[in-house]
Parts: sequence; C-alpha cells; structure tokens
Amino acid sequence: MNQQQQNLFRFLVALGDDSVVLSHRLSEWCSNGPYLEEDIALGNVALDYIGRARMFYQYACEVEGKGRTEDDIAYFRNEREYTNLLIHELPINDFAFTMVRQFFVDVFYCEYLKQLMNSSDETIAAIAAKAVKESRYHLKRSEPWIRQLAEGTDESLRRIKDALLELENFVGELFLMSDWEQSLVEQGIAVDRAKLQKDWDAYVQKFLGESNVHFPDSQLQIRGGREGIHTEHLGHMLSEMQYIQRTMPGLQW
Amino acid sequence: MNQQQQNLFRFLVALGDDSVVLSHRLSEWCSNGPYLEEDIALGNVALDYIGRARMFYQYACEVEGKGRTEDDIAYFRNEREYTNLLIHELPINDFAFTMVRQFFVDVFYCEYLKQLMNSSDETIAAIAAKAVKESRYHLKRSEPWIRQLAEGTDESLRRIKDALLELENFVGELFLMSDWEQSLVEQGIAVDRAKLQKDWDAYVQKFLGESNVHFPDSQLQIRGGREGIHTEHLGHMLSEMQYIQRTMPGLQW
Amino acid sequence: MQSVDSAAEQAEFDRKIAEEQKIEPTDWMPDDYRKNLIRQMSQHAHSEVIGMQPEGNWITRAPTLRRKAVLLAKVQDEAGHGLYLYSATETLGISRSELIDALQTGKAKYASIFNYPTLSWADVGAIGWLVDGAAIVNQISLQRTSYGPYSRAMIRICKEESFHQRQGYEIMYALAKGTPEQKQMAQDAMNRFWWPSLMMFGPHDSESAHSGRSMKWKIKRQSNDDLRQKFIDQTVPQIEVLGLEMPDPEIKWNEERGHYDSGEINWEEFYQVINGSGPCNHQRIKHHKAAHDNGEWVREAVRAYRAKQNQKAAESAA
Amino acid sequence: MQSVDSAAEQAEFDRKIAEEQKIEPTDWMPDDYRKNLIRQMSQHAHSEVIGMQPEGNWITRAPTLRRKAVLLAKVQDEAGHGLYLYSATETLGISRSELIDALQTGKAKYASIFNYPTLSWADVGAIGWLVDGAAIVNQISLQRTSYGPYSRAMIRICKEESFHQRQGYEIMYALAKGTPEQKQMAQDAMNRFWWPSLMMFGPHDSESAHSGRSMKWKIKRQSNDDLRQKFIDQTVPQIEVLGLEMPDPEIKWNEERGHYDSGEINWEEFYQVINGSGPCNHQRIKHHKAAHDNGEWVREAVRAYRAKQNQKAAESAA
Repeated sequence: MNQQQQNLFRFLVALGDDSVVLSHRLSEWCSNGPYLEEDIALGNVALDYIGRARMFYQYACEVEGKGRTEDDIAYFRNEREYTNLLIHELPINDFAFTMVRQFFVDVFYCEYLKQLMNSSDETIAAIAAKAVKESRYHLKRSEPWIRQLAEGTDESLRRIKDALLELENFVGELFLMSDWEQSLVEQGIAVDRAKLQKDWDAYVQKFLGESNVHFPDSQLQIRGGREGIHTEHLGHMLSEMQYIQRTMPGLQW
Repeated sequence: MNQQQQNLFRFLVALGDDSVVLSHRLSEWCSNGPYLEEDIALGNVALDYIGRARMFYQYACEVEGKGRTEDDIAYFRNEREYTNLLIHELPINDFAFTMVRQFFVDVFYCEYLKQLMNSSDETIAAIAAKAVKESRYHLKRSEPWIRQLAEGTDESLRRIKDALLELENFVGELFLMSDWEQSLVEQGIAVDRAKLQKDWDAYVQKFLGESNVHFPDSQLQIRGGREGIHTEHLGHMLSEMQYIQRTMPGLQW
Repeated sequence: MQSVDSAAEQAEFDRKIAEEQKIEPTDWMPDDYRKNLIRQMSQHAHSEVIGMQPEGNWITRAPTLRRKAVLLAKVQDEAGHGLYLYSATETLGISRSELIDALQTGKAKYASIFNYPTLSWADVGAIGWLVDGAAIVNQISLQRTSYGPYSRAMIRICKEESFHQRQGYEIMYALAKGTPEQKQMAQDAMNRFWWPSLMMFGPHDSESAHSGRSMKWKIKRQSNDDLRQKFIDQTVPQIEVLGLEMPDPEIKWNEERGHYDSGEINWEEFYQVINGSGPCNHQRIKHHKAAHDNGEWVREAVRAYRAKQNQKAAESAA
Repeated sequence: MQSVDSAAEQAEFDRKIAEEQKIEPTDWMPDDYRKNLIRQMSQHAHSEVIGMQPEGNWITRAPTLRRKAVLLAKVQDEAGHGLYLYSATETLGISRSELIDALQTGKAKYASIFNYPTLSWADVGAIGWLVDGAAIVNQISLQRTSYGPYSRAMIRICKEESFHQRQGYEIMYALAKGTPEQKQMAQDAMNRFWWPSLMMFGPHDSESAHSGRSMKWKIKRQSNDDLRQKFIDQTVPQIEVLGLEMPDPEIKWNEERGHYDSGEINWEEFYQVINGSGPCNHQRIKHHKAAHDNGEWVREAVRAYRAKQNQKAAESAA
C-alpha cells in the first residue's frame, strides 16, 4: 500500500472499530432492557452498527489486498490496536447513560454521514448513504427518550445529568482531526470532523435546553482512541468478544 | 498413566480447579470492599487459594508426567474441561453472598482437609496440612461476619437470607462422590465427602440458629461441576482469566 | 334466564369447535377454556422471553461478526414473539403486568429446557436446531388451534422459527464438518440438548394432566407422544447428515411402525427441572427480575412524563 | 500569656527541627506545619489507595498463576500502605472519614500518574518498575522527614516498595527478552509511563508552590529536580539492560555534570491531568465512591451489631 492507501485503510478500520465497539455495548442490553420493546429496539441499533462495521472492514480488507477478512480485523487485534473513539467503548451503565450516548452519536452521525455521502470514494459514499438513514431513524428514537427522562421524575433527571457529566469529557474526541484524516479530507475522501463541532454543540444545547438541562460546549479533553490509547474498559470487552477466535484461531464457524 | 494414576490426576486437577476458581472470585473484591481492611483480608484468602491451586496442579503435572505446567492446566482448558464444584464459581454478588459462601466452604474445608491430612499419598497429606491451617483461619474471619450481618440491620439480615437462598442448591454438590473419587477413598488417598454432610449440616444450622437464621438441610440439587457442566458464569470468568495466554500461547511471562 | 343464555352460548361454542371455526376474543367461551388458554399461551410467551437468556449468553462471544448479527437478530425475534404472544394472551382479559408477575412468582411456567445452561458456542447451534425444531413441530400443530389470536400468532411465529432452525443447523453443520475439536463441541452440545428437547413435548399422553380437555377443545391438536415421534423422525436423518453419533444408543429405524424407536426419557429429571431444581431455574428468574427492577425508574419516568403532557394538554384545552 | 507560651513552643519546635529531632503527635507544632503535613501525607495515602485500581485492573487477567499471586499481593500491600498512612495522618487530628471525603470531593489530590490507564500486561511491569521506582526515590528522602509518624511510615513502606520495584522490573525483563511482540509491549508501556513518572516529582523547583516552606520545616528533604535527576540516573542504565529504546531521545550522559541530560517535560499535560482532565480521573473517583457506597450497608450493620452488643453488655452488668 502507498501512503494514500495506508491512510484510507486506517480510516476504514477506525470507522469500523467505532461501529463494532458500540454495537457490542448495545448488544449487552439484550434481555436487560426496561421494556421488552426496548430490548428489540436497542438490538436493532446494535444490528445496524454491526452492519456498518462489516462494510467498513470488508472494504478495508479489499484496500489492503492481503486476503484478510472482516473477522481477522475484528478478532485478532488487541486494545492497543483498536482505534475507535473512546465514547463508543464506555460501558452501558444505566439506561439514561446509554440513551444520552446514543443521542450524542446519533446527532453526530446524522451530519457526519450526510457529508460523507459526498466522498469521492464511491464505496464509502454508498456505505454512508445506507448508514445515514439508519442514524436518522436512531435519532428519532433517542430524542424522545432524552425528553421523557429529562422531564420525567427527579430520579430520571438526575440520571440524565449524571450521564451528561460522565460523557462531557468524551465528546470532544468526535471532532478531533489527525494528520492522516486531514490528508484524506484534502483528497475529498473523508469529512472534516472539526467543522461539525459548532453545529453539534448548538443542536445538542438547544435540544437539552428545551428540557431545561444544561450541557457545556463540548471540549476536547480525553483523547487517544485513534492512537489505541483507550479507557480500561475496552480490554475487558475484547477479552470476552475475542475469546473463541483467540482460543481456536483460523477455523470456520 | 494407569487407571489409578488417571483417577489421582483427575482428583488433583479437580481440587486445583476448586481453588483457582474461588481465588479468582475473591480477587475480584480488590479495591471493591466495604473497608480497606476487607480488601486486604479477602486478598489474603484469595492468595491462600491460589497457593493451593498451584500445589495441586503442580503435583497433577508430576503425576501425569507429560511435562505440562500449572499454567497449562489453568489457562488452556475451557469451561467444559474445568471440573470445579459449582459453588466456587458463582459470582461474588454482594458482600453478604461472598461471606456466606466463604463460611460454607470454610466449614467444609476445615473438616475435609483435616481428614485429607491422613491421605496415604504424602504429597496430598502435606498440602492438606498446610491448607487446613489456612481454612481454620478463614473460618475465624467468616464466622464473625455472618454473625454481625445476621444480627446487624434489617437490610444486612435480608441480604444474608438472600445469599442463603442463592446458595441452597449448590451446597449438596460438596458432598457428592463419584466412582473415581470413591475408588481413591478405598485406596486411602481421598476423603469420603458424603460422610461429612451430616456434621456440616449440624454445624451450619447450629451456628446460623444462634442468630435466629434458618437454613434447611443441604440437599443435592444442582450438580455437574465434576463433569464440566457448569453455570453460565464460569465461561465469562475464563474468557477474562485466560485472555493473554490464549492470545499469545507458549511464551514466558 | 342466565342459564338458558349460557346453554345457548355453550352450544354455539361447541358448534364452532366442532366445525373448526375459530373462537375470537369477543365470543363467549367457557371459563375453563379461557383459563386453559391463558395458562398455555402465557407459558408460551414466557418461554420466548426466558429463552432469550441462554442464547443471549453468547451474543458477546459469538465467533464471527456475521454469526453475532444472526444470533442477535434471532434473540430479538424471540422478544418479538414474546410480545406478540403477550398481546394475544391479553385478548383473554389479563394484563401483561399480571402475566409478568405470575412468571416472577413462579405461578406461571416456561419451557423447562431453558433451565439448562449454554456452555459452548455449539449450544447456540443446538438450541436453534433442536429446541426451535421441537417448538416448530408443536407450533405447526397449533396453527390449527381453536382460539383465533393464538392460531394467527402461531402462523406468524412458525415462519421465523423455521428460519432460526436452519440457522442453528448451519452452525452445527459448520462445527460438525470442522476440526475434531469443533466436531466434539457439536457432539457434546447435541448430547446435552437432545433429551431436554424430547421433554419439551411434555409427559407421555397417559400422564398428561391437561391434554384430554385441551384436545377436546381443539386447543391442542395432536398428542404429546405423536408430536415427539414426529420430531424424532425428522431429526434423526439430520444427525446422520452431520455425521455425529446418535445421542441415544437405542435410536433405530422400525420398519414395521414406519418410525424411529428410541430410548425412554429420564422423567425424574424432567419433573425435577420443572419443579425448580434445574441448573438455571433460579438464575433465569433472578435475571428477569433484576432487569425488570432496574427498569422500574424508566417506566416510572415515562408515566410521569405522560401525566405531565396530559396535564398540559388539558390546561391548554381549558 | 498565650503568645509567650506560643513563642516558647515555637522556639522549642524550631530547635527540634534544627537539631534533626522528630516532631511527635503530642508535640506542639505550627498550624501551617500541621496543615502542610495533612495535605502531603493524605495525598500520599490516597495515592496508595487509588493506585490499587490501575494495577488491580490486571489481577483477573494476569498471564500466570505466579504472576497473579505476586500482583494480588502487591496491590494488597498498597492497601496496607494506605491504611498505615491514614493512621499516621490521623495522628494530626483528622479522621479517616474526613480524609476519604476530601478525596471523593476532589479537595485532596492523589498521584496524578494513576489517572493514566493500564492497557496491557506490560503496564503492570512498568508501574512496578517506574512508578514504584520514582516513589522510592522520594520516600527514601522522606525517611528523614521531620514528623515522626510519617518518617517511620516511610521506613516501613520503602522496604516493600523496593520489593515491588524488583518484581515490576522482572516483568519488564521477561517481556523485553521475550518475543518481538512481547518486547513491543514492554517498549510501549515504558514509553507511556516514562513521562508521567518524571512528573511524579512535581514541578520544577522554581515553580513548586509548597516546596520552600516544606524544605524549611524539613518535611521535604530534597528538591523536586534533585530527586527527579536521581531517578533518571538510576533508571537509564536499567533501560539499557532491558535493551529497549530510550523513551526520550534527548537522554544522554553528561560527563561534566556527572548526570544524564534529558528532554523537557510536557508541563501542559501535567497540569491538565492534575486538574482533572486525565483519561481516568473521573473513573478513579467514581470507582472509589461506588465501592464506598456499596459498602455502606455493611458498615451500618457493623455499627448496629456493636451497639446491640454494647447494650447487652450494659444490661447484663446492670
């Protein structure tokens, strides 16, 4: 791979990692939701993200051209090699946390993927076109939940506020550009995340403000996901997720 | 190995499994206890059980004579190959559950190991002699805890009762003899677990009764550990415990 | 007057049953028919819901992304079946929260097979193949059940279940044709789930407490033993295709009967597990309760939010 | 009168300090001396306790039984140091629950290095080797601190810490001499923990807020920069033995100074992490609070039990 291909590969794996890690967290709600209906709904979101991960990884493997598969990428890298942004890997915590995180990434992806549809790379544009529809649908679910919990009981409001506090430091990384991502932006392949931040802040603050909940401007505080510097949660997730493949590598399942 | 050696090997691995699995659970309390003093105390119990596991496994490897090590036994068998009795693998739950389980196994091991000191196998007798002292010490810690929690607040009593309910079906397996263990008893190597049950029941009931807590006669209800039929909890424990070895097998650490 | 009406209604009900017409929620029905249906349908619904746990246990450890997606989708379908069956049961005049309460307090049962643990990835295959397979045999028969909403639920559910069964078999096939270690996993899983699958059809016809009346009312359409035989007959050739050893050494084709003969079920185990001594009975209900309790604040918040919205609407209307 | 007394006491205190005598709990001491000690000693205690988390994170994943036992024992020792230092701090007239409250509300600090995550098994080695190594350099110096209980705590703790440091180095050595992948783990862990270890000695002497007074009172005995240099000088040859690349390309022996030169620390990061923006600040305190809150019912039960026992004793005495 030349430098450009390497950057593209890195980009695709990173987006795949974001998706696979979030899908894993969402799947942990299975049989644990507050309503049976929510088990199904969160499962649907998880399935959408697994689908994204597979598309990004498959294309990454194609770009790499070494015959690796999506599962090689997902199951045979350790936490220092995973490059997801940290917000995706945080434990599911309570339902409020899961929904606030989802609301945050839904707002982000609705705009990010919309712009990514203009990628000069047709495969990426096609993935984005499929995924943006999913994220719009996700947002239509996460917003009413935030509203109901923020304006429900004292306890639900407290939990929303705890979730905001917990997530505050992890939002900024969504908008952090690295050199290699910047060079993909210049080639018309990727999207400049940094430019999305202002609108994201405005949207989120307006929405939360309508329920009288305050959220400060997103600031970049905790970073490292793209360089494989994670929270301590990811390693535990991977030890479970990868156990079978690590135990019996190279087989058909 | 002839049949007798096979039985002996199986016996040693089973006792090692009991110890390694319980030690793992106890170690999960590290930095999570109700007092810093308890973190230390539970860590001590965990260390004693790791020590037992290592002694049993090491001797098992010697008996097997294939050059395997304690870590080969601990890190390269899956949940169907682990043969610990199920009571040892149950999640730590709350502090009441952990202490009731500990009290139950402490009472059991104090008698079991005392008798195992008479094993015709000198190595086993020596391990038992060391371990029984530890268990007596453990019991001196677990008993006052049961007393304090049972006679503390309504909440602590409720938690003790929940723990008893949770453990009720797992106690009987401690006293379950298999054919191969029976044949080791006949050779003077092992101890007849079944014969310990009556005294165990009497001791536990008397002790709990002094705090006005009722516990029914231990019945054999859930069984399977010695045949590798476990609760669903063990697999998750092993995926974490074995992750490094499964990922990078055969190395020095 | 009442008894004349009642006699007429009973006659009308009997006529419908005799003529294979469906009974609908608004129709008159005997009390015991209603109770029997509630028992059977809610048990069916609870089985779907509790069944999410043993398979859900492997979602986070599925060996490939594709398998993970398929498994997650399957468990979701079960949740969907649960919902659908709860709704169908509610047409009989009982609420979902009453049904859930009956489950959690042990008054209502669920399929005993979910009290066995899933101990390897192959168990996911075995459940899809054998447990869903046994369920389908039962459910196909229930498509002709006399209560309309239940019958329609069965028709809808059967389609998805056959899909699940194929996926389960596909997992078993991949393992059975894989390495010796994988094949061993498949064999072990089948061995463990075989007998509990046979037990899913319930006691022998001679021992079955509810069967006679249920057959009369056409709630049940075929006997436990007939359905069990059907399942064995369709499954044994599949075992042969997998190339696994038979889980029961007595399985043997009986030319004369035109069926497979097989060994006797360990009914003692069956009743033990039904009565609460299965390896996971306690865990399953505890898990269900914990999830339900942890969600209470969410449901409370939703109620509070709706009440506030209603109040606002009322105020602005006034 | 008070001021006469006070002046005499101050003179006596100053004499002791000048003559290298220890100040003991019952001795008179200036308020600021006491406050300064409470700040420093409790920070030290909290560091031991919070330090249990990053290493504890690998107990359940340690690669061998021996390593697991050694790591568990080490983390226990840290808990023990925490206890010992809390007791020593309590001699200054503050309670353990006040100290814990100050930690949880962010009023008291702990070593900033524990706000970095442990991301591989090698990190356990790096922490033992570098973090405990840096701590020892500091603690050896503090063995001569002017407050008696603190000095004695340091003497006791230093012994165990050197043991831990050797164990950490042993882990690093096994990795550095292992496969390329293992060596890479070791290199990566050292690279990540090197700079935070240097930061452990605090700001440059010219920037250090509390240093001047602490030195005057002989609470501190050597300056931040001197201790840091000592740590670098002893550690660089150990890196060479491991055969790893230097974590700082500017490290170079300076013949003239008789010390290693090294690059400048990123102080911006230092202050960011101290002020709460490290990767794990929030997690560490959250974990501590959660464990503390989860244990509240236990402590309550103990109090209730003791009260009942006391009452019984009183009744039987009456």
